[in-house]
Amino acid sequence: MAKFVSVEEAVALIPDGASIMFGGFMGCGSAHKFIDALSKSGKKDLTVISNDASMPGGPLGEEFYGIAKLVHNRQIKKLIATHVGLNPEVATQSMQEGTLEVVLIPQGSMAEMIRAGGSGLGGVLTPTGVGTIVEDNPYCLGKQTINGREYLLIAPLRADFAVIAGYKIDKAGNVWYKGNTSNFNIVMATAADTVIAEAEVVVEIGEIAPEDVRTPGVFVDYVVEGGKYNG
Amino acid sequence: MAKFVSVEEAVALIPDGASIMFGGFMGCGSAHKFIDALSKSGKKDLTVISNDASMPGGPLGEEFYGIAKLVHNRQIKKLIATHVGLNPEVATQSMQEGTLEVVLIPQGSMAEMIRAGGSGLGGVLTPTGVGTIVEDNPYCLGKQTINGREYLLIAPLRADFAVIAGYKIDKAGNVWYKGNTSNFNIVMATAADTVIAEAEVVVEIGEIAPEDVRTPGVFVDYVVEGGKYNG
Amino acid sequence: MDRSEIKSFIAKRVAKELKDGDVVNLGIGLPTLVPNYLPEDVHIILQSENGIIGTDTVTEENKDPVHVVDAGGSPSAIAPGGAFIDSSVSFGMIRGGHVDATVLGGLEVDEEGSLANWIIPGKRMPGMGGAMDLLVGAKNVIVAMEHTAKGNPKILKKCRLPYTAVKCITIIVTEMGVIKVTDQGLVLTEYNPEFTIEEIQAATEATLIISPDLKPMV
Amino acid sequence: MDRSEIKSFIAKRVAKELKDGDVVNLGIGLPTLVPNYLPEDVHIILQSENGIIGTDTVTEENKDPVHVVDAGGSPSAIAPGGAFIDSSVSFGMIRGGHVDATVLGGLEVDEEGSLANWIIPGKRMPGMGGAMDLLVGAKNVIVAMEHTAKGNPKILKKCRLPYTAVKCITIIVTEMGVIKVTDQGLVLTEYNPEFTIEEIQAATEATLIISPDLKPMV
Repeated sequence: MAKFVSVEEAVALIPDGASIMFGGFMGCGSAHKFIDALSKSGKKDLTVISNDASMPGGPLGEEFYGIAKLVHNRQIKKLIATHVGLNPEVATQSMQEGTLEVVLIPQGSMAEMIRAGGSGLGGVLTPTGVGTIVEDNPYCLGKQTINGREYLLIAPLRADFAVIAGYKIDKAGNVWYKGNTSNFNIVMATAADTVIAEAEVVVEIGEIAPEDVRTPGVFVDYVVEGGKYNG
Repeated sequence: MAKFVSVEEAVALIPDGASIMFGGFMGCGSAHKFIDALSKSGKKDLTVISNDASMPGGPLGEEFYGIAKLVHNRQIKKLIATHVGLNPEVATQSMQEGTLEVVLIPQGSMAEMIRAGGSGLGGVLTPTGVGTIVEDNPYCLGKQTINGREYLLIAPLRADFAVIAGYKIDKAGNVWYKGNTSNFNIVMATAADTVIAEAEVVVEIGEIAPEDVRTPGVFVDYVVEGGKYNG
Repeated sequence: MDRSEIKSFIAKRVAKELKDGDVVNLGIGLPTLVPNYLPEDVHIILQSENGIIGTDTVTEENKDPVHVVDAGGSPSAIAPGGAFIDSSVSFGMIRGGHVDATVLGGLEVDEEGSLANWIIPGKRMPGMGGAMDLLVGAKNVIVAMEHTAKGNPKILKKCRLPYTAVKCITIIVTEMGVIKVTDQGLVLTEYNPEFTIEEIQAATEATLIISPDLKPMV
Repeated sequence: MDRSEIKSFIAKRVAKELKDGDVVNLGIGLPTLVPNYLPEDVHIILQSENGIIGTDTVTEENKDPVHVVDAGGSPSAIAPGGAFIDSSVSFGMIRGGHVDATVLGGLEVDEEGSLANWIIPGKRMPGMGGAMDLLVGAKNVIVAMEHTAKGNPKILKKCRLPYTAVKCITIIVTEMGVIKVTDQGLVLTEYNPEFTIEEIQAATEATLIISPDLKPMV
């Protein structure tokens, strides 16, 4: 059952070298307060699974937005992502300095790999990436022909931690996402040993109708109250 | 885009011999008005994909509930389901009379097969059914060992039609499900050539928040207004 | 003990296997009695595989049989803090190891911890429903059943009926004892003092390993 | 035509490929101009692969850059009747053939209808994002691009850059013409009368099959 903790307590759960999934798409739907605290914590050698590396300039004038803070502070050893082009520091650290390992995965495959990791499936059979260098990806386990069409078999993906962000989270840990912030948060909440969810607003049980819960509280281990995000 | 039609117009879309997915779990979340009209239509030789065959006695005193009406009228030639034990007419027609072919599939596998069919995946790799007679199922394409664990490769499932039922459907075809009526409706809406959705209540655009839409209107071809269901 | 007492006795013992906060899926029949025997400080979350996390007792006020049913198709209800989910999410949750325990009955179990409870060929056509997924996915699989059927052992060397799932059982609780499934075989860890060890073994086709820590069942 | 006119010209022709009610995903750059050229009676639904079905123009009133962004990370908005979905549903929709068309640019395309547009090895590290899924899943893949890059052909016999997807393109629209991908190869179906067929072929490395129904581009 979800335990409500301070952001400092939540960050203290993360050891150096941990693998962490971060929800969010270019910072939209990321756990900004947690990430900010983590970026100041000195935790290092992280393996990060995230759609992207966000970007330096945020929409509210932030110098670094979302996990771009962790990139900038060189806390990430390995980044598994679908797109890193809007954060030039990734290319610097990976291609020039060689201090950051980057594995690129198609976005739809990444969503399915995480879903498979969280739902006990053995892998993903997707037509995406057939005939491309994705076939040489470390997560690509082979190619199979089913009913005359070729598919790549891609491995499930799990992590030690998932750090997700919801708009409303109730006292039972049920999460409701605003706008299109749900993106990777929903699948990531199912695919990690420990799930930390940051709320903009903590609400009473009943304020999210049971039909409108998008991440059930049983998936959430810790809730951090982040407050309404305003940069 | 979703077109609003009468239940008669919707039933007229179905040819004899069509394959139809019906959402619902023991009649909960089934398109009762559509099914009632279909049961009186004389359409025959249907292949039906449904969690179950529902049951004779409904919760509001119905003599036959949900697709039990189609079973009773012998309109189904083949039934792909997870559980048929609560409708004794299935055993009669399949085991005694041999007029109904039944294929049984584990419930979680069926949900994933339909999801795979609707989302362009080549199959499902599930540990469910390993070592059981499910391995002899016509949808089981083989057994694979991935990271030391055995999985069955199960084929995706699609149909000519999906007939789903929502509580609220807005004028753009967006669906909101009440209680646990969403069950198979959500995946089925993605996995058929033509999707017919029955609403208990048709609402204006905006009455379902974009975040709370569970089946987006772009998946729905036809909407039937069924009215609040009261037996 | 009459059959009703036997069922209560088994359910009471199964209740001790559940921890506060556990997400639990209960099969039909005997397993549904288990929550009655939980200590006051143990609160579990009942999952219904057709899409309810946190079922509640049905009352005249919350009853909505058209929109909320349990896995047997009977009216159900949702507890405060619960959530409704669709079938693909529900079975993702089950297969993905997010259900702490499933409690269910068995027709036959065997030395490998395999279970047969879904079909008697030629006799019935029920279907496996969600049972195969639950057995494969739940962290703990607790079989709660009478030790014998009409005097015949149900705990066999090898199941004769078609399997529901192989090598899936964590623990078997009967009116005669508690049996843990281990790599070595079936280990009797607790016994009902109404029976001797010999009587328990005699009612069991599989060979029971007697735990060095064997205790009476309470 | 200057480059801005070229882009408008291409976008205008691409707009004719879209039908009323189509669900369309637009890549960055040129493709975003396409909706400006739709006839009044053609309404399309724009999908953003990071979870919006039915994007709308951002205004001061609807702007919420913290919670609603497009696939480039810029502020977006949702149109009436739209829906927000998560990434697994969004890419299920894309791979499952529920997107009628995707319009995107290309670095190179080839005779087999393959496309390279995501990486120049050693030069940049962008990532494929959702492009590979869109190319494989969308019913129609429309490449909208300038015919050449600095005078060099972009329509090749075989892509030299790493593929984004193979055998995926439906149609290629450039300022010189409209090229359909068929089993026989690349068929020029329309030409811009500012150019001769010889000039178009000269700017194209791949061999163009001239359609018997060749028409001027309008």
